[in-house]
Amino acid sequence: MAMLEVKDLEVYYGMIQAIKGISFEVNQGEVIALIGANGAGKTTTLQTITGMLQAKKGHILFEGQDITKVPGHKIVTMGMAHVPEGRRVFANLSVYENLKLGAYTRKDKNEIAQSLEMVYESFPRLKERRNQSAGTLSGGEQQMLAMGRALMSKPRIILMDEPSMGLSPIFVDEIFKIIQQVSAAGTTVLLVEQNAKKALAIADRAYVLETGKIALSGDAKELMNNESIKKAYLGE
Amino acid sequence: GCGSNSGSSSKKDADKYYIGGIGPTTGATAIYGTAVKNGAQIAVDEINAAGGINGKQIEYRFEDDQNDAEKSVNAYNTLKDWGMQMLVGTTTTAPCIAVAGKTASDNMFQITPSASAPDVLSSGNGNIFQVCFTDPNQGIASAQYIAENKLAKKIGIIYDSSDVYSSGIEEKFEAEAKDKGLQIVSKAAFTADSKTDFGTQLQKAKDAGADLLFLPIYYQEASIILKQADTMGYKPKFFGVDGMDGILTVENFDTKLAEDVMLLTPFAADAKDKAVQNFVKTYKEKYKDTPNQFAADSYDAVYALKAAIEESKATTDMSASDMCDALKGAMTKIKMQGLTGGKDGLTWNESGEVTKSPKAVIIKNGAYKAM
Amino acid sequence: MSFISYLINGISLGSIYAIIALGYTMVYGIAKMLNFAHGDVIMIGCYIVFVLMGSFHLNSTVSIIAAVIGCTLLGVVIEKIAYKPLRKASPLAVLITAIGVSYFLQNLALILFGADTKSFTSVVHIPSIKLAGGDLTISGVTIATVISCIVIMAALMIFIKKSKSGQAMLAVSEDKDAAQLMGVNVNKTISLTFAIGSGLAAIAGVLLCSAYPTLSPYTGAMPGIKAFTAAVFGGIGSIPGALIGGILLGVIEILGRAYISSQLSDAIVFAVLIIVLLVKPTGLLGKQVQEKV
Amino acid sequence: MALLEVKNLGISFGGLRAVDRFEVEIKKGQLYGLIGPNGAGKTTVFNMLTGVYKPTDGIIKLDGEDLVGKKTIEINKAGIARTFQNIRLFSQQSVLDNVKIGLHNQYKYSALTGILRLPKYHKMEKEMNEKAMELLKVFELDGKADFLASNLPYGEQRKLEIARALATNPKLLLLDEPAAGMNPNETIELMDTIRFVRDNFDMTVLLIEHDMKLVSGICEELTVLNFGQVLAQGKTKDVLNDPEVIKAYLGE
Amino acid sequence: MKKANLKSMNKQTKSMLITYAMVIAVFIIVEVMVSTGMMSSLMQGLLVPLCIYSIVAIGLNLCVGYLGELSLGHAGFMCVGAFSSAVFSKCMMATGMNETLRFILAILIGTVVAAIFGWLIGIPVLRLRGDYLAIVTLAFGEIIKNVINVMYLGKDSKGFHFSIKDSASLNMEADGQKIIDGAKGIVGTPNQSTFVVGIIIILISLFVCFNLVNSRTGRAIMAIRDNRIAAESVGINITKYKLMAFTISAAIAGAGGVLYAHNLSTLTALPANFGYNMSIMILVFVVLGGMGSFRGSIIAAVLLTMLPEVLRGLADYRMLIYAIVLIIMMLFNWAPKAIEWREKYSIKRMFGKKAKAEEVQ
Ligand SMILES: Nc1ncnc2c1ncn2[C@@H]1O[C@H](COP(=O)(O)OP(=O)(O)OP(=O)(O)O)[C@@H](O)[C@H]1O
Ligand SMILES: Nc1ncnc2c1ncn2[C@@H]1O[C@H](COP(=O)(O)OP(=O)(O)OP(=O)(O)O)[C@@H](O)[C@H]1O
Ligand SMILES: [Mg+2]
Ligand SMILES: [Mg+2]
Repeated sequence: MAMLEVKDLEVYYGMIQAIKGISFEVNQGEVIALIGANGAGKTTTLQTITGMLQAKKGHILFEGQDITKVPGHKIVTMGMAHVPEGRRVFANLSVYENLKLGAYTRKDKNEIAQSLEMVYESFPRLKERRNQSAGTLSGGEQQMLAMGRALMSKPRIILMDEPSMGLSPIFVDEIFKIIQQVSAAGTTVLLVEQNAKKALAIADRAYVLETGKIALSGDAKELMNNESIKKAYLGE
Repeated sequence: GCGSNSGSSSKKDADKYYIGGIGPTTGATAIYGTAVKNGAQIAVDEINAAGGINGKQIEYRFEDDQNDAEKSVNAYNTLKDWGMQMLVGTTTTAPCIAVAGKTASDNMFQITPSASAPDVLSSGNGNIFQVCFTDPNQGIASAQYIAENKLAKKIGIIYDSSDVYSSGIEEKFEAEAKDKGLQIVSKAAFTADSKTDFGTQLQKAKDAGADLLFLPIYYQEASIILKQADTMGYKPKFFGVDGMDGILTVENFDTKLAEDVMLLTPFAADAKDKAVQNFVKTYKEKYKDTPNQFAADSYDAVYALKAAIEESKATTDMSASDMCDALKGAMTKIKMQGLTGGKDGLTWNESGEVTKSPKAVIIKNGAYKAM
Repeated sequence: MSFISYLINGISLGSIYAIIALGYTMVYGIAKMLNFAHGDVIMIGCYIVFVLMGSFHLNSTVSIIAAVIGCTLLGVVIEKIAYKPLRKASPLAVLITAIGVSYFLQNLALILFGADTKSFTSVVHIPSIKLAGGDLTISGVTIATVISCIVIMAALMIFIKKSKSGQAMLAVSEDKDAAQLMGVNVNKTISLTFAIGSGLAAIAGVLLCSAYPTLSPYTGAMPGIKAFTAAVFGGIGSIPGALIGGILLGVIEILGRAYISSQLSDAIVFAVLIIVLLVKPTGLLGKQVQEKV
Repeated sequence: MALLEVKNLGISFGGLRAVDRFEVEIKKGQLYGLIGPNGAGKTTVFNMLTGVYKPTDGIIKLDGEDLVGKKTIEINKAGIARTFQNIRLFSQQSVLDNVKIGLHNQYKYSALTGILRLPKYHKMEKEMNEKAMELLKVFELDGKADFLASNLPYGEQRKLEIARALATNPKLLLLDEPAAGMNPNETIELMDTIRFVRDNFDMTVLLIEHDMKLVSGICEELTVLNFGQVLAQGKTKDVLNDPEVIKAYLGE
Repeated sequence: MKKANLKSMNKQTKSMLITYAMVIAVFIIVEVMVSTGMMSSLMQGLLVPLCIYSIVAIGLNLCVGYLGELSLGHAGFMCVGAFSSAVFSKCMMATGMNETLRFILAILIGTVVAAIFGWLIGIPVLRLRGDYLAIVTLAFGEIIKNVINVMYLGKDSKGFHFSIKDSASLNMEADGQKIIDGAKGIVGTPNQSTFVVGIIIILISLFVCFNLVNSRTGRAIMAIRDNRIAAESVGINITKYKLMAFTISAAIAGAGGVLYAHNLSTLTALPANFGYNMSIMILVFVVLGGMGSFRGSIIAAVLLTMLPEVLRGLADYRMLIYAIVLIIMMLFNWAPKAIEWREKYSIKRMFGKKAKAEEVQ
């Protein structure tokens, strides 16, 4: 059974249909990349999965349970985390408070402290700035915070919306390493990326989204060699 | 009878007198409008039960104006559409002036139970009459009474500067008191927006050594003043005017605090007078409340209308304007006792002003006692 | 001497504003809405106590507890019916709905309890303190109000800083969607905020009516506005700000009334507010929200 | 003479020295890149150049005119326009109107002229529409002139922001991560557009970017910031091969 | 996708023309009904107030809908306009000046004085943001009301006398005439506000607002609303345009105030007519009518002013019902569920493809 299964999903903004019936699945332990041009509907898909948007049609199953109509906060409690587009850090709270909120669904104080240490280890800059209000961080720093905050919930599956956006080249590499580590530690990853090359490099499988429909899917390495993909998304 | 508003159709039954009333029954001053509405209703019911005026029944309808001039005019127009021939109202002063402008141009007969400013009368063309004292009269009468009876040497005043009634009385009282050689040692105002805390005003009076506090205000505020003065340990004499009437009926108010309070009022709900007692009884039965002077004035207003109609022989089929011309003349001829007539009864002069003698009462053991 | 007595009056009035402002600021800070109906919830709380004590002859403690429960429920219900459906709408729409609710409560009270003013019996049984040979009196209500004010403020601050629900409130106040992504139940959190705010309103109401013993359907309106002003004065959203703002406002109002003009006391209060905001655009303790470019 | 001359620029936030002794000279017509690790202070430099932040010390000269202490609008009038790292469009207005707002100081008429719709109003509006459409065409947005700005996809929003900045007729255009959120193909398109703008509008461009393809593709010179200080400066090729830069920023 | 359309010019012009047409049509219908005696006294009495609230709502919409600043003090500007013009009319009544000319001058004076107040208040206030601005405008409104309530102005053979204590301290000669008498306000202003004048002022206000928002100035104002920082970055003078919009908005409210002052024979500054409650009421018109829609403001002002009058039959329950209707209207207008429902059953949908095709165009 797939860990996350999306079936015939359709999503609207008012009268406008953004997602036109897509289906895909993510298996336990996989890294799945979701790529596509601007406005293809990647963000919309992720937001619908975590309950920020409501689906008009179709179903979303998480570990066999239908979560299409489950309120967002419960989905998170079930073990799903989401690094949202545009970072969405709590601007007036400190870095530390942001991270603590990341662990909102968890109870054990010691384990939370451990996770905090791990996040600080992955993102030393955050440790350095732990008392700065998140709103005054630089763009890249905020991106790290958003990522760290999601990891604080110790999710079983993490949805990431363009985690490398606005990061310096050296840190983009770092972020992809972190994603791999996260995956290696047993967390399933659903990754939305503009940086298709790097995403496909670490992904097991990938789906290509075009104007609200899945245009192509398959093994990540194979897709990387697919001519049309190369042309459209890898800039070669 | 049934509620005054329900079942009213604008289709006119030509064989009835149409009397309208206006006042606030919602909003912060709803209490006055409600009293006027109920007082008149009792009079109408009595008259109708006793066979009407000249054998014709009265149709009565009351409209809410929220104590707002503009809404008052709306209420007036609604009543006009309904077929009103004469108006009992409006209850409060500023709206009354606005409506007076309209009744004057429509030549509609208007008798206000309670709008007491002189401007009310001067806004009309002789078509407006008051049942209550005018404010200056009350101020002057109060000052005279205090001076004649040598009630105090040093006087403090607390009044509502945002209220036409209160500031009107205060102004004349102050002038008259000076003439009479009374010493006003403190004068403090409050406004509609801050009428729950009088600590400062009381402190001022206390500091100035006032041994009598003149309170030309309504009883709601007076009840707080009495309570706060008590808490402060300040015990001057209190002297009120007709607005003070009602203080003993404030629900849950400790009437001991009102002991020895003096007031000038044309109406006292526990007067021995039989008419008053009947009225109070009916009112209590019907509205589960003790009537105040507004209710009494409005009751008298309806009876004044009855007297004037009978005097002028105005008929039900007259237009409002004809009716007005007829009643205008009759008003100055009638004389009635009413509930608020005091020892000399009620009479009116051409400008619409009432002549009646105020009673000075003092509260003893939770009841009014003539002084 | 009279100055000190004015000061005491001011603190007494101010601490009542402060308690109301605490509820205001709480709801504003978290739900980001101006709950103009807050003052009217206060009024309902007073009527509950009034009726329970007057008609049912319950003792004051029981009545107060009942009022707190009643107002809490009322707050939650209002939130559910009138505000929750508008969660995604413009804040102005919610403001208008709040005004509708305010009118509704006022007119409901008018019909249920009548227009006439009731005299409210103080529920505070602390004796008043006499100082300076009886020239100065600090009433029991004042003492009770000041103490409850400080206790409530401290409790709220600890609650928000330390408790999990408090953390959730902070998150919701910043970004509802992101809060939900943290696993915070946004609706529940906002309901809780309203519950607390309205419960506080009941306490505020009882103290208000004990200090200024009168009750009518419009009792809550003006104190509501003043408390809103106080909350802004102290920096809206800031809990200690509400306390300081409330007390200062009360003191300024009373001193202005005593020494400048009793008719212009409100104008003076508002003028001071404006001056403070011009110097400190986010109120005395308000956070200057930095918008990073 | 250099168009932009910055000397010894610095700013602190509380205890944090975000930018320190920053210097740069940009010649007219250049395509200049500002790069550096996250939090190095690049956006902060932009904010000081445009008067959003007041530098604690230093000199900023545009065409010889000192800009330190001036307000954002004065600096814009003096000739600097910018885009933002997190897009800031007039989201409730049409694409066309966004550009027309950019033309605000280019085509002036008084409020009264507008209210009374005097002939000048009609003339100016016509010219504005033409000019705005011309600009939109450059970014291939002319077909979407009547869309609401917030309904454009991300990449096009970035382009619209550039078009709006250009509309203010600047001498110097500052772009903060123009390629963020774009896929490689879109980035290539963007590079062409930036070049086109430089050539056809006679523009000088200073841009911040993390996408090395774009930086190496179009920037002629670079400054690298690290912890608020200049780490390297010079020809793009040289800078990108500087071991210090590789270590601090590029990796591998 | 929603379009702001290149036809935008056309669409805006169209909406503008519809609004003008609506106002004029209503005017004609009303005139016909009045002259044929088909209109009740109540409705006739309401005509001027309806104009007044429409005008003030138009003015406030400029401030809230276009400038994006929440003002809770517009009743204050109304108040200023009302009192300044009433003082003028009252003073001139004795001089035998031509009545029409006097009224035109009164309108100008009220409007200009309100504009000056708007400008003066705007300078400090517009530095604030959001709810802070709201409370300060509320505060100004209350101050204005409060101060007017302690103003005493009289005129006698020696000229004007002024006091803020009481009318006795005016020390007037016997021939003196009180003009403003503290809380008692002004009594005896000429009743010159008519429906025709009201309609003319509505049309002028609409003309000013429509043309303003569709001009360079209007775009600048909206740019500030949408994104202040970006507006600055393209060289828009924030203070200037904020102040301009605020001042015009205040001036229009002032014109409404002039009509108010000349509608009834008494003018007092009470909480009910010039307090924050009135400001809020006007805000309700604006929000309910749709921010940015002048036509909506007029319609909402008319409907909501008439509603309590229509509900008179319900006696004391009417204000309760009014509150409920208000809440329901807000929910119906703004709740996402309701919006969805409306879209589903909207007339446009019913007529299906045709309407839709038009929209996609
Ligand atoms: N709030 C909204 N209202 C209306 N349309 C929207 C809204 N958000 C997104 N859309 C539209 O829905 C479609 C999908 O958008 P989405 O944000 O999911 O794309 P994306 O693949 O994440 O693109 P990007 O790479 O730019 O982030 C686009 O056409 C977009 O314009
Ligand atoms: N207003 C502020 N208050 C406090 N610190 C600030 C403020 N603005 C920026 N900083 C800090 O200054 C540093 C530089 O920020 P800046 O935004 O300039 O970085 P940047 O180089 O643009 O980074 P990125 O590439 O991630 O966008 C960061 O560490 C940031 O946290
Ligand atoms: Mg996206
Ligand atoms: Mg940056």
